[in-house]
Amino acid sequence: MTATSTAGANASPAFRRFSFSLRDAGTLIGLIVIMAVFAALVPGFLSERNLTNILQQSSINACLALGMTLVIISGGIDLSVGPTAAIAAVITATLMLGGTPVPLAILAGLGVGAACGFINGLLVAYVGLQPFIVTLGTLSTYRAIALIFTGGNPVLGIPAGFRSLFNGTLFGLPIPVLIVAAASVAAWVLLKKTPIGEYLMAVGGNEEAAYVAGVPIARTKIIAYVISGVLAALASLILIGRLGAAEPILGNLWELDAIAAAAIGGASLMGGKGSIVGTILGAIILGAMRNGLTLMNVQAFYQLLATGLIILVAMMIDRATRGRE
Amino acid sequence: MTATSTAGANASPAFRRFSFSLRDAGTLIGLIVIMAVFAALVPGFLSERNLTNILQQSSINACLALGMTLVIISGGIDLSVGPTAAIAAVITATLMLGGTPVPLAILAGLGVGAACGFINGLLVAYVGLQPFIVTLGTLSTYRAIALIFTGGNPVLGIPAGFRSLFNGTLFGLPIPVLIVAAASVAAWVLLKKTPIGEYLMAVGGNEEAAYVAGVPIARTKIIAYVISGVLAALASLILIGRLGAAEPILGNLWELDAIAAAAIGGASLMGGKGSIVGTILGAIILGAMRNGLTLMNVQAFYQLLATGLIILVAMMIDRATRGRE
Amino acid sequence: MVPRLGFETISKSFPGVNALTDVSFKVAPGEIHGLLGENGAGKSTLLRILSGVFRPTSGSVFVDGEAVTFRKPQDARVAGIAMIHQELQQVPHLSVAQNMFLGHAPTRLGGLFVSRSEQEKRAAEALSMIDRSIDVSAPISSLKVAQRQIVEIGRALLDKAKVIAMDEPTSSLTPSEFDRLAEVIANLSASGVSIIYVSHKMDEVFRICQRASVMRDGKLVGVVDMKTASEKQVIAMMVGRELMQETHNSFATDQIKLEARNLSSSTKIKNISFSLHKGEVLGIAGLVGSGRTELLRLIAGVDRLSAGSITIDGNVVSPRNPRDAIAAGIGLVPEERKREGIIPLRPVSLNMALASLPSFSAAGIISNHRLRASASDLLKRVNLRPFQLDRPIRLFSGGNQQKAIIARWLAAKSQILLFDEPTRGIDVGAKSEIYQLIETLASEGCSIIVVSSELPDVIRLSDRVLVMRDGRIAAELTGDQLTESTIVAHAIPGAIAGAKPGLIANPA
Amino acid sequence: QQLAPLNSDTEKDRMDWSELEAKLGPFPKLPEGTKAGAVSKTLTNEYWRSLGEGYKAFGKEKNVPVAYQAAQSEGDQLGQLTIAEGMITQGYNVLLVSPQTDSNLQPVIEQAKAAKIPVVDVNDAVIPQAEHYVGNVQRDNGVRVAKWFIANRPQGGKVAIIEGQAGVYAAVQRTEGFKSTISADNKFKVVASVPGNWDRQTSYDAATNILNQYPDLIGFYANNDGMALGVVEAVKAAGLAGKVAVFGTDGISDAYASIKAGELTGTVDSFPVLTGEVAMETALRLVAGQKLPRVVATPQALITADNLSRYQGQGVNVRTVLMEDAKAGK
Ligand SMILES: Nc1ncnc2c1ncn2[C@@H]1O[C@H](COP(=O)(O)OP(=O)(O)OP(=O)(O)O)[C@@H](O)[C@H]1O
Ligand SMILES: Nc1ncnc2c1ncn2[C@@H]1O[C@H](COP(=O)(O)OP(=O)(O)OP(=O)(O)O)[C@@H](O)[C@H]1O
Ligand SMILES: [Mg+2]
Ligand SMILES: [Mg+2]
Repeated sequence: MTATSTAGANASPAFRRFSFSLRDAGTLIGLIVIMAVFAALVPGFLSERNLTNILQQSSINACLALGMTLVIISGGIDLSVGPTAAIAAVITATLMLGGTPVPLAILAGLGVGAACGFINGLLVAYVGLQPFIVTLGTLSTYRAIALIFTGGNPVLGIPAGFRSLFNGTLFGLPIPVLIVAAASVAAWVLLKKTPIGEYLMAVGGNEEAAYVAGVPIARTKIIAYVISGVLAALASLILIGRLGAAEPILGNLWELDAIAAAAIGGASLMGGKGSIVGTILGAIILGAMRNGLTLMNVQAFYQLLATGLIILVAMMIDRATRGRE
Repeated sequence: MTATSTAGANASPAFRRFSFSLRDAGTLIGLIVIMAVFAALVPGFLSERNLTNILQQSSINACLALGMTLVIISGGIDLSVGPTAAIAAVITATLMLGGTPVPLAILAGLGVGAACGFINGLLVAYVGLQPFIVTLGTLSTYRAIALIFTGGNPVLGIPAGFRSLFNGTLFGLPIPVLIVAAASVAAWVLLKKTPIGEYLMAVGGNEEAAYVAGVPIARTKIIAYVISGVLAALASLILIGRLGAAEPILGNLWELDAIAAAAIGGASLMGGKGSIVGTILGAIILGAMRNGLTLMNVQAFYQLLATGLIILVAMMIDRATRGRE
Repeated sequence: MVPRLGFETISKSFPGVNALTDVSFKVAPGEIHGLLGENGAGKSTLLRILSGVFRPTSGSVFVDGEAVTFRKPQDARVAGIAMIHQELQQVPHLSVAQNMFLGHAPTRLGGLFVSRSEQEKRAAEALSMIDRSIDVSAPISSLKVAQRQIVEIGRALLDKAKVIAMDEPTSSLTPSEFDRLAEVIANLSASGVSIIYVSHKMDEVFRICQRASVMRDGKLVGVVDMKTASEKQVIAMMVGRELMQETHNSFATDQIKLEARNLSSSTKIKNISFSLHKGEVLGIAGLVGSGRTELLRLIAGVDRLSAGSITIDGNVVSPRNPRDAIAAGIGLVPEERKREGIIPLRPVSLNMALASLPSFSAAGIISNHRLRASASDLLKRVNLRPFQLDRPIRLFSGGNQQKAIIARWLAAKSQILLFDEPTRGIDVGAKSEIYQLIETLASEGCSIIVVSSELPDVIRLSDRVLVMRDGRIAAELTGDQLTESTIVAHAIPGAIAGAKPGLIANPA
Repeated sequence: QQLAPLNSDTEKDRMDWSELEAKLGPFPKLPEGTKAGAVSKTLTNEYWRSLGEGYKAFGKEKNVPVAYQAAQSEGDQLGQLTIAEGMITQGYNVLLVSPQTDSNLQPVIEQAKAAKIPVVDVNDAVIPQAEHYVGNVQRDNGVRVAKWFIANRPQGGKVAIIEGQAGVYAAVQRTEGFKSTISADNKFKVVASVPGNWDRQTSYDAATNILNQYPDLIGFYANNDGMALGVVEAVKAAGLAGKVAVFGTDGISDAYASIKAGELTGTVDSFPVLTGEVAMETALRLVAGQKLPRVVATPQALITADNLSRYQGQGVNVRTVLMEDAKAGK
């Protein structure tokens, strides 16, 4: 071994441990650029109120994107988050209307999310179907279940106790933002500090290697989908807290935003790679963009154009900041 | 050389050439099962007229799914087929209304599809972005372009000459079915009999090895997306011929059906694997199911449920017939 | 004494192949047991059964006299069996330490969290037996192949296993690294650990193993005692015939085929110039990391030149991508077969034809007839086994995959062939076949560059050898100068001339 | 204090658009610098663009700037919420919203209340907590078509429904209105009621299948015009043009064109431009401090070839015509 490579080897751990990953820095730059552009174009874009607003508006997508990131890292994808959220929402709401105490109803809702995720996980891990197709199938199936359960009608009259739980502010920040922040920290710890995090990276990065190393492949995949389901349910609780009603058609197209956030944040749909910090930044990029475009009163068609272009540009900036791999 | 292995070598090409692949046989079984179930439940399901109908109704999805299969084999995915179709449709229709001769307008429409695919291909192959994200971005971008181009209005008054081109029957079969059959044969030949087909398999199967072996990676990927774009445009022409109007919102969610057809037919979203015959059977499975459910007058929620379940069941049957790989 | 390990009539069949038929043998505690056989003989399959990756079709495995059934790799590990797999089994975005402890990381707080510090400490400890320079917290993807293979060895040492199965652990290692490993193995053996050692490098097996089982075509041919057996005898058992003792034949002409001038890359290669004659076999030797692979990749257009030019038959070609190089008649047999060589799901015939498909096509349509004729011809020429042209290449053993890749360049009629470690993981039989092939190609007028870490082979095969050091050519050796000791002397900065490779301490 | 959940079709506290002037007096003077914000479902459907034209036209007349935005696609619930929240932040004096679903804009109602900005829910989805709603009676839509069948096809027969997106309020109400009215007459039988998902192609395929199965079908009712136009093509392709009556909903210009061409039998026009004008008038009257009933009902009419010229064409003033209709109690 030459001297150079030894020096390199010594330098790297310190660098790696105490710094932001390079990839996340790229995402951050993307966010800063977008914020700067809007700040220049829209007066009041950087006001504290609007910034809080952006966080609040990004919180639901961020919540979903966290779970999506874990699933993507495990080499899968979860298209069924929206309908999972819908089932959890209508069941939680129905229970509360039926008199179930709020904490129990919340638990039940999260449990439903977990169950939906579990089914996805089973089909992927044990039956061995492709994740895209499994969740494409459950995308329709779960939506149908939510619709059948409610007869297509929204469940109205969510109790005030529940709503205030998700609607207030704490330390000057909206509670949903804090909940999602807490979920992000938990996801980060899970990914970076626990065996399961390593398993997720391993299963997505090289399933065969993970198998011969004795990683419980099936269990790991299932955990990813269950977490995604639970976080989808959590997102739906935040939403019905805000809306005061649970609709069976809630969560339409959520999967695309969540995938976009994870991808902008550096997750590779090939598996084995992804970042919690990056995903959160990705969700905020998308949120800031929508907020800014609205404040600029951009017409819907052009907003759609901007959304498409921003995804492409964000990925190109990303590409440029990290170089070809 | 042992006697056994030599015998094997001699036996196998014949086997390969004259038989259906095992995987396609699995898909065929799936189709037969579904047909049998509906035949038992719906009188007249197997009437010649209804069968023609099923083919006709599957033709658009099949057309898209052909291109999708090639893209998936190359290791990519094309979420932007719907909006690509929409742009091609509104431009073709506008040109025809403006007096452009029908053949020229058709060429222009297909050219627009090719251009959309080319942009996707460039971003994937040269800029090196993830296909899912590229086409998620162009999904919005192209849709926005179609909407801005038309101001959101459908283009009406497609000339009768054009419509009869796509609306008639030939040899007792609807022309769209024949067009798509021709496209399928072309795609099959491309995939099985030409260097490009092998390049698609190689690029999707192991990009780095393909590169070292001198396969033109970028060109191969671009070709896949261009074909997908052209076939999306072709599908849109069939559709506007049938409906007599070109809407900028045409093709919503087409990508999901096309992906489902390809996956049911055995394409792996990991790349390197897929079958034209399987894809066509997959599209017919989905078409037969929609047709059967409508004939049974199944309520909307339950149709949704059935759609989801059928995708899952088809994939499970498929899994069972070919075993774990 | 109860044997540590016993195989009883183990059979394993895959669709279309019987990989193992009734294999039985025993390994004593502390024994170092070699497992020998040609490519595809079934060695890896047997070890994969032992480590719980596969289940045997019939037969049983005994550990300490008791029959065991491993349903998954975890079961085997629990039973005290560790395995070094033939292919690197690593997860790119995890660190070295995480990879080594994959599946059983040390934890704290009741198994909730990975104890990173302990993980890294123990990983470093295990690795320090062989190579101290590896940073255990670096991502595994930043390591070179040789280092990654050392990590695999280190992983097997973590477990305090009763049995360690090593499937070609040294395929990417240098002789000095093998020395370290031999020492480690001897210590393990002394403490009662049984080792099963698979290698195609006969000298290694003879040096460390006490006994060896020899396999051919999935069957056990016999168990030999290394102290009494001769290399020739063992090879004859493996191959089923005697190998000819080859001598060097030169077919080099005066005609310069390829001329490299001042080649530099942005990373390692600095200002390399040399020429290659028609019909010549040019060897390139050097330590791992000296830039040999990179040089070949530059010539083959896989990486870009940052300066310099390549001339073929007097015309400047300087390829910008592999296609340019292929068009100019250059073909590269890459170092990492699995990653850079094969398209796993495609039939072996099409893998072979991949670089020359247009030549099998008329009007854009591939002629199946022509392709099969050529595939049958060329794959027979490289002696593919089993000879099934439509079988996906991933189902072939490594050596046979390599043969198909070589056939790829025969099909492309390449005039300049670059071999990067062409015999890595390849058995003696196939190895001599490949060397024979290289000579034949040279005699037919091909110009050949061979990069190999196996010095005796480089010497026997080459008309001339370039020795690389730190991205430069340190020496050009011909004729009498071509000895292991001179090569090593030039390859290692400051090494004593005349020292034997095995005795040179690792410079790190 | 919580309002009772709104049901726009049955709410008692209501007024017909035609009575606005009569009951509330001439249009009042607005505070200086009044500006109005409007958020609609999508601009991909002509209906919502026409509604916006109505907003803008009335705004222009009263010198009120109007910002009109829409979500990026139909069904984009959170995107629409973001837009509406942005409008509150930006200090519009009144908000007109056409929500994607019954509840996705609920927070806007609450935030607007806190900011003392009146909100008018315009058509289609009904926010239960909305204090003001302007729109037509969705159920009535289906009822009108059913009544046409009962009046014009006295011998009865088989009919089919092409529904909008599953679970959407307007689709459910329209379907229900048609189904219950026509089923009350037992000469008619609804043989199929299947989803068309607001999509022309889906509707075309569904109609083809239904016609295949029931070649003796006498009519289709589709929940919107886009779907109805798809059905028309299916009917033509099946060679049943003229034999099968096809009705749509909304009254988009293509539907009018098709009726003129003798293809589409009819559509229930809900006059989006006029609805927009009425909604804006309602909104601005609220800004001026007037008190209005909770629901202001807007007109609709079944348009067929027979009465088309009355509602569209050279020199027709729809407002006047509809005012006459209202007086006549149609
Ligand atoms: N998963 C599999 N499916 C089908 N066939 C397989 C599989 N794995 C191995 N084989 C076949 O089993 C036979 C034995 O292969 P194995 O890898 O055990 O050989 P080996 O002795 O390790 O060879 P090498 O020296 O090249 O590593 C070969 O013919 C190979 O093609
Ligand atoms: N694509 C690359 N980018 C950056 N560095 C590289 C690249 N390829 C090789 N290197 C570095 O260049 C040096 C030479 O490596 P190379 O693989 O060419 O050595 P080698 O002599 O062929 O050794 P080996 O026997 O392992 O193949 C190494 O330090 C390696 O890390
Ligand atoms: Mg092996
Ligand atoms: Mg090398």
